[in-house]
Amino acid sequence: MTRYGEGGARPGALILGLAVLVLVLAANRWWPGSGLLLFVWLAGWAVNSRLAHYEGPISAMLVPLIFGATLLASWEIACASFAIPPVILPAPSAIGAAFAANLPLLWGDFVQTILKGALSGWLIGAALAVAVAVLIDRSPFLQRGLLPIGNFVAALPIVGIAPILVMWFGFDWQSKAAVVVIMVFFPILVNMVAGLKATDALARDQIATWSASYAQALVKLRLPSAMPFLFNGLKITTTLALIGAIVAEFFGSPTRGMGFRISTSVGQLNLALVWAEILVAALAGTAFYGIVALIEKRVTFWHPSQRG
Amino acid sequence: MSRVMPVLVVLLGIVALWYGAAVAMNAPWARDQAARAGTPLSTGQLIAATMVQERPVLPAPHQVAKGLWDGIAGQKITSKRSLVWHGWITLSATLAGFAIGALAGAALAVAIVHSRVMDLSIMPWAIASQTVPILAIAPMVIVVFASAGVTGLVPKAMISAWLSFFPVLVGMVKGFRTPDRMQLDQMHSWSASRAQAFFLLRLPSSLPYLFASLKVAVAAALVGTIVGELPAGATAGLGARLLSGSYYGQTIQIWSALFAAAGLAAVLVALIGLIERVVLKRMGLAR
Amino acid sequence: EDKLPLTVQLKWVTQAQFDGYYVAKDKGFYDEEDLNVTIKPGGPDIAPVQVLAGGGADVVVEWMPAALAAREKGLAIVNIAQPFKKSGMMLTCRKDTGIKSPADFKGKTLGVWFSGNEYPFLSWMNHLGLKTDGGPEGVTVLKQGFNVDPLLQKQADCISTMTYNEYGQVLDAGLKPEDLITFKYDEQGVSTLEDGLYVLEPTLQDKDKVTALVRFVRATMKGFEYAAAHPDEAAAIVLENDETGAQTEAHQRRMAEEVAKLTEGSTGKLDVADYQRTVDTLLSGGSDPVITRTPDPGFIATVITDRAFD
Amino acid sequence: MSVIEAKGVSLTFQTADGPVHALKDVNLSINKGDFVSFIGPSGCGKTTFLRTMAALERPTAGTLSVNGMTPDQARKSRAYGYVFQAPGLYPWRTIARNISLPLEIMGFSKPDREARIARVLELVELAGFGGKYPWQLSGGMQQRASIARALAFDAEILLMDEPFGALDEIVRDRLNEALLELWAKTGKTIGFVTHSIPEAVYLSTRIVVMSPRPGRISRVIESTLPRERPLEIRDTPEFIRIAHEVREGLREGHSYD
Amino acid sequence: MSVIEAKGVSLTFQTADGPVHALKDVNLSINKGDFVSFIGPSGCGKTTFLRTMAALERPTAGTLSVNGMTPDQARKSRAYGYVFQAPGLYPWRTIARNISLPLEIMGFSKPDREARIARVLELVELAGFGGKYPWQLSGGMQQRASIARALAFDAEILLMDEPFGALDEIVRDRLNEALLELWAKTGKTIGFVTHSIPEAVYLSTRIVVMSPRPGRISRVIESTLPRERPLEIRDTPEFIRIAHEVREGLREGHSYD
Ligand SMILES: Nc1ncnc2c1ncn2[C@@H]1O[C@H](COP(=O)(O)OP(=O)(O)OP(=O)(O)O)[C@@H](O)[C@H]1O
Ligand SMILES: Nc1ncnc2c1ncn2[C@@H]1O[C@H](COP(=O)(O)OP(=O)(O)OP(=O)(O)O)[C@@H](O)[C@H]1O
Ligand SMILES: Cc1ncc(C[n+]2csc(CCO)c2C)c(N)n1
Ligand SMILES: [Mg+2]
Ligand SMILES: [Mg+2]
Repeated sequence: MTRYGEGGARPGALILGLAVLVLVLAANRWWPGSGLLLFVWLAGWAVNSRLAHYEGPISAMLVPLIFGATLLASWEIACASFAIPPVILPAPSAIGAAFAANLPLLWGDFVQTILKGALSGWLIGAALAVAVAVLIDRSPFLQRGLLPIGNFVAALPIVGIAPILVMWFGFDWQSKAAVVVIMVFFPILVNMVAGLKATDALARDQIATWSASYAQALVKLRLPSAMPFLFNGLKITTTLALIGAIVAEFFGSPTRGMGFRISTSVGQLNLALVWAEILVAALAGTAFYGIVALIEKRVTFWHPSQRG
Repeated sequence: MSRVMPVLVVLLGIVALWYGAAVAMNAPWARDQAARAGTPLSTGQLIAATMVQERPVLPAPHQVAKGLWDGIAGQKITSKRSLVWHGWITLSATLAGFAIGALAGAALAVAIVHSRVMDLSIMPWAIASQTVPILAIAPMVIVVFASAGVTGLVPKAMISAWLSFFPVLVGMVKGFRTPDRMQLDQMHSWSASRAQAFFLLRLPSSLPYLFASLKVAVAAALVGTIVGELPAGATAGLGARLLSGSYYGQTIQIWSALFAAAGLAAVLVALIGLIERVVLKRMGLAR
Repeated sequence: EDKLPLTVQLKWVTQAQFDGYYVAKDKGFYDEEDLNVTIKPGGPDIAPVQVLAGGGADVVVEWMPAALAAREKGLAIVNIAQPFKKSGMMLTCRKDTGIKSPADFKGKTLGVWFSGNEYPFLSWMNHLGLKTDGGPEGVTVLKQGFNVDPLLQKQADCISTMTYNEYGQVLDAGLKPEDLITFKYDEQGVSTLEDGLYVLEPTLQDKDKVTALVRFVRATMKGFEYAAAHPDEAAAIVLENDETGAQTEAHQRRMAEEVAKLTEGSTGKLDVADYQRTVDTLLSGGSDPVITRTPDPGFIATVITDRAFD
Repeated sequence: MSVIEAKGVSLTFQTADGPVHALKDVNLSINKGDFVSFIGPSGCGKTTFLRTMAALERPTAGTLSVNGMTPDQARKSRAYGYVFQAPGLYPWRTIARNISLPLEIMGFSKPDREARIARVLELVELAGFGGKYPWQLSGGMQQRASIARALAFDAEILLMDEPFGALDEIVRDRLNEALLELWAKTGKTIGFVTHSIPEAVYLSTRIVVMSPRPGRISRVIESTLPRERPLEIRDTPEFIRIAHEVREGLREGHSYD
Repeated sequence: MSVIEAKGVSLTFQTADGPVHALKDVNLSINKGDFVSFIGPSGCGKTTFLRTMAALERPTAGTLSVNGMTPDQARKSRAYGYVFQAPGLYPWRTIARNISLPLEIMGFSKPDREARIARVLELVELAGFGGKYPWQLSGGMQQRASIARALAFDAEILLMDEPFGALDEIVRDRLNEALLELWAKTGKTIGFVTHSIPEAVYLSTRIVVMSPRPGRISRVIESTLPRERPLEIRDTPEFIRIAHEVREGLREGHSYD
C-alpha cells in the first residue's frame, strides 16, 4: 500500500542543537535539575521523530519504549534532584528493586485479581452486554423501557456497589468479578447498541430481499458490521475491568490480591511495593488491551481504520 | 405516552423482582433474630419483618424511595443531610472533570491520527495510565495538590478527568479513522490541508463514535469524582455520603446515595443523547 | 489578628473519637491560646503520615505502629503527645460459633483491618502459635472492610471492632451483648498505642511552630477533659461539625463515653512503659514484621508536653 | 397470467424542503415470463418503482400485488432476486462468500452452494476472483459480483437496477446473451432498469418508458421481436424501429422539464 | 508540449493471495489541451492509471511527470479535478454544500462559491436539488452532483472515471456536448474513462485502449475528427471507422483471457 505526504522537514540541525543547549543550561540555572529533565525529553523526542519514519514492527516497538524510558528517566531525575520523600513517591529504581524482590508475591496477587477477578468478570459482563444490546435492538418496547433503566443501573458508582457486592458474594474473587461485570456492562452496551444501528441502508435492503430471518440478518449482517463498535467498547473496558477488580478489594478481600496488597502496603508506607503492584497492573492492562486490539485487527480487518 | 409506558412496565417488573429478592435476602436475618428471641414467625410476619429492617442486606424499594425522598425533598437543599447539596458538589466537579477529560482525549486523538510518533508513543502509555488503580493513587494526588495549595474542586476534577479522557481518546481515534479510502482520496485530490481534511471529513464522520464515547466518559467522570471524594477528607459530595453510609452500616443511606449518583449519571447520559440527536438531525445524518 | 495557624490531620472521619479537638475548637480553647486551628477529617484512604510528609498538615493524629513504620522507612516523624492511654481495639465473636477463648480460634475465620492495623493481631496470633495462612492448623484471615457486615452475614466468625465504634454498630444491628464474646487487645497483652500526635522533626526546629504546638496540645487535652465530663455536649459538637450528615446522635454519644475511658489517665505525655510494650508487640509480629529493630530515641520528643504541662 | 399487478401506485417522499412525487398513478401488469425493461431520465422513479415491487418501499396510494400476494408476502416467500444500483458487497466477506450469503440464508447445502458459486462466477467472468475482498476489485468487477450474487439462487422474479452500467460493450454483450439464455431456460419474470436503448430493445418483451416530476409511465412499448434473439438482430429494421420509438418516448419525457 | 508523461509505469498490488499486476510498463504522453479517453475491459487498470496520474497511488516502477513536476507536487498545486467512479458524496452535507466543499478548501469567497454552485448545478441539470441530501437523490443524480463538484473549481487537468455511466442516453448526449464546449472554451487537459465506444470517439482527440492481466496499453488511436463536433458527426463514415478500430482493439484485449 502506498502512503503519501510523508517525510519530515530537516531544519538546520546545528542551530537547533545550539538553541537546545542554551535552553537547557538556562533552565538548569533557574531551577536546578530541570535542565537535565528537559534535555532527556528533547533527546527522547528527537530519537523518536527519526524512528517514526521507518515503518515496520521494530520502530513500532522501539518508539513507545523510548518514550517510556524518557518518562522513567525524568521521574528518577525528579525524585533525586527535588528530594521527593519516598513515602510520597518512590523512585523507579526503588520500584524496580521491589518488583524483582517480590516476584512470587506479585504473581500470586496477579492470579487472584487479574485472572480470577478481572478476566472472568470482563467475559461475563461483555457477554451480558452484547446479549442485552441484541435484546434491546430486537424489541422497540425494551429499547424504550430498558435502555434508560439500563443506563441508570449501569451507572451505579463502583465505590458504592463494591461493599454491597462483597456483602452478597463474599470476600473472594467472585465479588470482584461481580463488580467488574457491572463496571464493564455499560460501555459495551452503549457501543454495541450504536454498532447494531450502524448497518448501511443498502445492506439492510439487500438482506430484506432475501427475506432473511431476524437471526440470519443479525448473524450475517448486523453483528459483523457492529464489530468495530463492539471492539471500541471492549478495548475501553479492559482497563476498567482491572481498576474494578483492584479497587473492589479495598472493600474486603482474602489476604492476597493486588488491591489488598496496595491498600495494606500504603498503610505500611511501603510505597515501592505499591508501585510495583501498579507496575504489574500497567503491564497486565497493556497486554490485555494489546490482545483485544490484536483480535480486533483480525476480526475487523475490512474496516477502513484497519486497512490503513 | 408510548415513551412512558414501556419504562413503567419494565420498572414495575424490576420492582416486583426487587421485592422478591429483598424478602429472600433479608429472611435469614429475620429468622435468626426470631430464633434468638424464641418467638417463631409465621410466613406473613416473616415477610413483614424483611421489609422494615434497619440494616437489611437488600433494602426494600420503598425504604430506598423514602431515603431518597428524605434526602431530596425532606431537607433544606443547603443542609448537610440533603442529597441535592451533596449531588451538586459532585456534579460540579464531574462537569469540570468531564470537560477537561473530553477535551484532553479529543486533543490527544487528533495528535495520534496525525502523527505517527504520537500514535506509537502515546497510545501504550495512555492505556497503561488507565490501569493505575486511581483509588490507590488518588490520596497521593490529593496530597500533592494540597501541598501545592490546591484543594476543593480541582483535585477531584483531575481524577475524574483522568478516568474520562480514555474512552474519548479510544473512540475518537477510531472515529477519526473511519472515513473510507475514496473520501480521503477526494480530499487528497483537492489538496486539502490536514486541518481541512480534519474538520471537513474526519470530524463529521467520527460523530457517531464521539457520542458513544462521550456517554461512557461522562459516566466515568462521575465515578472519578466520587472516587476522588473519598480521600478528599470524606466531607461532602455523594462519594463522601456513600462512604460514611458504608462506614456506619447505614444500608439505606448507601442505597439512596447510590441511586442519586446513578440518577445523576443517567441524566447526564440522557443529556448527551439529546445533544446527539439534535446534532445528527441538523447534520442530516438522522433519517 | 495574628493568631498562630496550625493544621491538624485526623486519622478518620469526623466522629466522637476526635471530640477533644472539636470541643477545643468549639469551646474556644484554641482561641484562648491564640491559635487558629484547621481540623482536616481523614478517612480510610488517608494515610496521615503521607499528608504530613506532603506538607498538608503540621501535626497528625496517627496510631503508633504506622508512625514507627514510617520512621523506619526514613521519614523523620516524631511523637509529641499521646492523648489516648489505652487501646480500644478488640476482636468480637458470635457466641454461637463456639468460641470461648483464644484457644478456640483454630480453624475459624477472622476479620482483620489491614493498612498497618494488622500487626498487633499478627503478634497475638504469633503468641498463640496460630498460623494465619488459612490452613487447618491456623486461622483464615479476611481483610475486613469498613463495616461490621461480615459478622452479621456470618461471613466471619470474629471481626475487629473498636470499643467506641464498631462494637456499638453490632449492637445497633440487633445483636445482644449476650450473643457476643469479645477479646480486648489490652487484656491479651498485645495492645499498641493508638491516637497520638506526630510532627516532622524539622517542625521542632521552628520556634513559632513549637510555641503553637505547645498551646495546641494543652488546649486539646483540655478539650478531651471537657468532652469526658460532658459526653452529650461533645457528641452534639461533633455532629455539628460533620459535613456528611451521616452520624446519628445516639451513636456519637456512646462513642464519646467510650472514648473517655481510653483518654482516662493520660496527661498527654507519652508513657514510656506503654511505648515499650508497643515496640515489643510489633517486634514479635511474626514473619513479616512492620518494624525490624528498636526505633532510635529521636522518635520521642517530650519538649512539647514538657513545656505544655510543667 | 399476471405476476405483478400495479394499480394507481403513487409514492411521495417527505423531505425537509417539501414532498417529492417519485411515483404518480402508475398502472402496470407484468405477466409470468415477461422481460420488462424500464427506461427513463435519471430521477424519474425507476429505482423507486423496482423497490416498491420488492416491498422495500410502501406506496402512499394504490395497490400492488405479486402472485396475488402483497409484495411483502412475496418477499417473505423469497420470490425476488434483486441487483441494486450500487454493488453493496460486504467488506468482511470475500467475493465467493458474498455470493454464498443469500444461499446460506436460504439454507442451501454446502456442496450445492459451492457448485452455484463456481457457476455464477464463471457466468460473470470472475472465475479466479472468488478469494478477493470487494475493495480489491475494480468497480465493474464489483458490479458483476453483485449480479452473480442475485443469480446464484433461483428466484422466480429477478429485479435488476442498471446491472450492466459499469461494463464495457463486449462484456456487456456477452452478459446480455447469457441473461437471455438464462431467461429462456428458466422462464423467470424479469424487471430490468437500463439507460441503454439498444440493450432495452434487445432484451425485453416489453419496454416501459418513464418520465419525471412526477414519476410516471409515459409509454409502454410491446416488442414484436421473436423470443430467439441472436446479437445480429440489432441490425434488423424491426429492431431499429422499436429503438426509434423508445427514443421518441424518452425525448418526450425530457421535453417536459 | 506534454502535460503528462508516463515512462514505464508499473503498479503491483500485494494481496493475501499473491500480487496483482494492475499496470505493467505503461508509456504515454498527453499534451496540453488533449482529450484522452481510456477504454478497456473491466479490471484492466483504467482506474488505477487515473489514480496514479492524480498521485493517489505511487507506481512501483517507472516515472510519471505532470507539468514537469511529480504528480504529488502537481496535486499540491491543485492541478486536478477528479470525478471518482462512485459518487462519494458526504451524507452530512446537502448537494450544494457538497459542491461547495472543495471550493471552501481552496479558499473561494462566499459569493464566488454561490455563483459557481448555481452554474454547475445548472450544467448537470440539478438546479433545484441543491438543498437535498445525497440519499434523497437517485443514483444518476448523485453521479451528476459528483461531476458538478469536480467542475466547480477550474482545475487545469480534469480526470473523470466513468462519469456518465449511470445516465440515460439523452442526458448523456447533452452532458457530452456541454463537456466538449467547456473543453473548447478552457483548453483543459482531460483524462476520461468510459465504456461507451461512441462516447470515446465523439469526445476524444486520442483514445487509449487497455487490456488486462497485466494491465497495459494495447493501442493508442489518434482521432482524425475535427475539434468542432456536432452530435451528427456520429453518423459520418470517419466516425464509424474510428469506432470500428476501437472495437477491434477492445476485442483483442478480451481474446487474451
Ligand atoms: N429516500 C428518498 N428521500 C427523498 N427523495 C427521494 C428518496 N429516494 C428517491 N427520492 C427522489 O425520488 C425521485 C426518483 O428517484 P429514483 O431513485 O427512483 O430515480 P431513478 O429513476 O432510479 O433515477 P436514476 O436513473 O438516476 O437512478 C428522485 O427525484 C429522488 O430525488
Ligand atoms: N486496492 C487494491 N488491492 C488489490 N487489488 C486491487 C486494488 N485496486 C485494484 N486492484 C486490482 O487491480 C486491477 C485493476 O483495477 P482497476 O480498478 O484499475 O480496473 P478498471 O480498469 O478501473 O476496471 P472497471 O472498469 O471495472 O472500473 C483489478 O484486477 C483489481 O482487482
Ligand atoms: C480501611 C481501614 N479500616 C479500618 C481501620 C481501623 N481504624 C483506624 S481509626 C478507626 C476509627 C475507629 O472508629 C478505625 C476503624 C483503618 N485504619 N483502615
Ligand atoms: Mg436508480
Ligand atoms: Mg474503474
